[in-house]
Amino acid sequence: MSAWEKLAALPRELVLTLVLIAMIIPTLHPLGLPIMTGQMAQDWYDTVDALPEGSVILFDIGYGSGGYPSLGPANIAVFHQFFEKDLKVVIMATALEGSMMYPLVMEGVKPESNYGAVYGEDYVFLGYIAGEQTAMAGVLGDLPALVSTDYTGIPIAQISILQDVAGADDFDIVAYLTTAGGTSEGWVYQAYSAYDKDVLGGFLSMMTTSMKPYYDTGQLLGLIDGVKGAADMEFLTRHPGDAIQSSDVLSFTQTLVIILILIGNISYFGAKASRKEET
Amino acid sequence: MVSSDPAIWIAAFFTIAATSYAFRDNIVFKFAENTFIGIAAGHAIVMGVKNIRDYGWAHIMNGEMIYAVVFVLGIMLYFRFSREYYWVYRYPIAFLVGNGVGISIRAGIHSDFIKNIAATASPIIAATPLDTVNNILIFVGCVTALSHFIFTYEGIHKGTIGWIPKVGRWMMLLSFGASFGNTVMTRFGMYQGRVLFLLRDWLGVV
Amino acid sequence: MAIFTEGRIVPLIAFVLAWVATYLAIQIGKEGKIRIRRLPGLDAIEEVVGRAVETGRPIFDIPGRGSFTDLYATQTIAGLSVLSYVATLCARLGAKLYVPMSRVDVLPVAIEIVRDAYRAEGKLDELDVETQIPYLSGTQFAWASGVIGMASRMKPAANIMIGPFWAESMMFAETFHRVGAMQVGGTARMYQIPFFAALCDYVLIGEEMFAAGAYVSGDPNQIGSIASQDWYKIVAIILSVLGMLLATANITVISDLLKL
Amino acid sequence: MDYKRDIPLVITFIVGVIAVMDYYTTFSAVKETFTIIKNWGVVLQAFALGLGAANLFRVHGKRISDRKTSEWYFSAWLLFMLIVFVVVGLGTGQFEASSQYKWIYNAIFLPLGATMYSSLAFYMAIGAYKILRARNIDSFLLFATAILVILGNTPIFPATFPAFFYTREWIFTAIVGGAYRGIRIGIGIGAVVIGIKTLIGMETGYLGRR
Repeated sequence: MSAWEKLAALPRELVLTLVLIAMIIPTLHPLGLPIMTGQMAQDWYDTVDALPEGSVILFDIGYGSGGYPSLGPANIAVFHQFFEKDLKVVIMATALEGSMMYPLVMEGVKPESNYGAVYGEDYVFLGYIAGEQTAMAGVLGDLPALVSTDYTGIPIAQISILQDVAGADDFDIVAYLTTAGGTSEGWVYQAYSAYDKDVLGGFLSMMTTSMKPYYDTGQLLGLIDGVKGAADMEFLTRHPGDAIQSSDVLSFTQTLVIILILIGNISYFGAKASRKEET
Repeated sequence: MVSSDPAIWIAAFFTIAATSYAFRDNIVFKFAENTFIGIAAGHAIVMGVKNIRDYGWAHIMNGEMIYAVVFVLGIMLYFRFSREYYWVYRYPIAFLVGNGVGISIRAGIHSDFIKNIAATASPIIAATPLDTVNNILIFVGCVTALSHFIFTYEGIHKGTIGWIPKVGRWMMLLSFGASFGNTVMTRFGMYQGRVLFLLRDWLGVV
Repeated sequence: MAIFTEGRIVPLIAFVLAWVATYLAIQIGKEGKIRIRRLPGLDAIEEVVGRAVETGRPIFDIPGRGSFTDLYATQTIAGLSVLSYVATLCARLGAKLYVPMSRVDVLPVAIEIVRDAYRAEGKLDELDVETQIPYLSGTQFAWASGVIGMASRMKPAANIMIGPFWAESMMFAETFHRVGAMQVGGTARMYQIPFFAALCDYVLIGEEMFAAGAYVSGDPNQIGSIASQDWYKIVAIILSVLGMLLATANITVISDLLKL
Repeated sequence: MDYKRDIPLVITFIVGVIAVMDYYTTFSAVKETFTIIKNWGVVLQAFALGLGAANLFRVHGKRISDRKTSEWYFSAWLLFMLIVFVVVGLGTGQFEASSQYKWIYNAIFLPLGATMYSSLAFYMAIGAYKILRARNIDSFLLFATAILVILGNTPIFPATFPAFFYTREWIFTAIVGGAYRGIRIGIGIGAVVIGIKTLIGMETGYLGRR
């Protein structure tokens, strides 16, 4: 093995330890670097900001524990904006673990103490509804025909926010955060295409590229690009949280990745050049 | 202050156990993995039963007896595991597939096909030179990428116009690079949540 | 009251025509009048199987981790069509084939496909199903580490992975690259293509894998649906180009039409 | 007519066509029927949620009774955890809203779910530098945008040179926006054609073995 090749064969344990260090240092000593907000998150913020007070929003929790580190902070940030604007929020979950995410998010938002919001009047949680796109079409098509209680079993007749909500026509906007491919396209199909609703979507960063055509064609009015979009939303809503803290860590870990990629390429071309010299 | 909450300690154990696989396969990871699979399936059952009660049984209690049919169909699903009566399972699955396919393709042709063509078939000259350049690139990227996926007209990939699908391939590779970059961010951004949990909630050093 | 929903006339026409086109294309396909472009990756497979025989190294074919009942069933089927082709080549030329499996419902089908290929070449006695088509595990990472272990031990000459892949795509691409295998990767799961594109010698992007599957299987049903999609793509290109030109000249006839 | 195969195909066709008609036409009878179909779909999907567990019982039950390897301890543990979670969920009558259920979820399920997927970050670190090499024109193109996007995604670089941020935004606007639109059109039409073939019974993989 030439010296060049040795350079590329860094021991696995060394790389992993470096990554861990790059994660721990900025967590202990945050840098507080400035956030440059992307246009996609800005559009989400502006769309919600332009809604009149009392508008009804349908929100879907389409992620579970796997997506929580990225989308949980985003969810908390967008809820801050909803409640600050006095919007009425009807929350549902198309993800199996969505109803476990709901209490975690609400613990971060505290709508009662922070905004004086009242459960049942200002927001309601319908719980997990199976069937992905079928559930979306069901809620948008005829909500009372499908749902009879909220997630704790209170009949919808006793929930004041749902008295005027029978289906798609009564929602002013639909918003969702998801890690699932079927859900990400599903809301565009079921809310935008089928009912011409305004739609906002948030995804893992790795899904952003394939969802971007919907944003470019106006089928999604705003888009949250994973942990980066979450940091943007925390910044825009002035509620800094875990995502902005993650940004500092990204600075360290991704710089490490760039250095490793450069080492990999230098060793590759070095080995190639030295082989040429030999022959 | 290190947490004194047993739930946090258990969570910390499972966080470390699940991470340990990155270093090497080990018995603690296997334990964590089997716990995960079991508990995930348990959660699915609990949510399933709740949904059956809320969206099925509630209708029957309201006197809509036609919903009894879906209970029969639901039980028929479990014939999947029978060698002899496997065909019974096909009835409910046929219902699910028909509904699932119908509900997605009816709108797909609008959202994926027509809306995207309409957006491409728009003026290329924009207010600023940069936007015009961007419009040209978007147009070229869309049309050439599409041409790359034409398989039954070999002429497109050869001769004088053979460069068109080739450009499409290059544009796609450039886009996949962007996708790669964002995937890197997804993974690191996600694990950061766990580091934060360990240092803040468990060890209390942040 | 109108019968049809407002603003959905063009989608409806496009939808009905897709129905007709699919039917027509399959009929034409049955008459054998449609030819699918041969993809470079397929030629490479033939070459590398020959080379594997000379060097005595095995060939790996991984049809992914999808099943027949999930969303990715069509990708699994395309992967199995290619498996049939690879198995035939391996049987004919005498290269040792390994197909590590992860789905219980796909396993028997894969075994049957490989067996058929060996039988057709009269080499059934050279096939050892238990070791060559092993069921490693149903869980993602257990299966993935099993495959990686096999690859590191056997140092295959080639790895053909066509089908639905998840996070394991990066691990596979990297491992097989390290042991010096020529790789043909293909998936329609878009998130995973970057990893294949970076390390595989040939990559089948999205629909290319369906075309490859249709090409090697010669199934008129598959060929027909490729052809009908081609017609739609050509229409899309024509509408885009014409529409862009007209719209730039301030004639909005095509964009108006698409709004109907 | 073969009741084992043909009736399911007819069911798929009828249900699918009603879904399509609900979208394109304004007949109220269709709308009402489809509301029932949707509601049934939700319940049926809920029933299907137990299939995974049933399969686990089958596979791991066999492993426990065979006791061929030491793996059977794990199988027993897996089924034990499954049963415990179900008993806690159903026993309280409050399902996922009960505090005991939330406790188990937050202590065990949440950390495992969050870590299992995100620990891929370590593979990313090990893999990325071996994968991302400008070996030929294809991998060079991939390499070029990947590096630029990673630089734009790493807050420390845009904070020093804002150009990194704008480059990343531009790549997403002009490059990703175009190529992925082409890909999206292709995926869309592919899904429609396969969907139509499924509805008319030319794609029958979902029916399973004969």
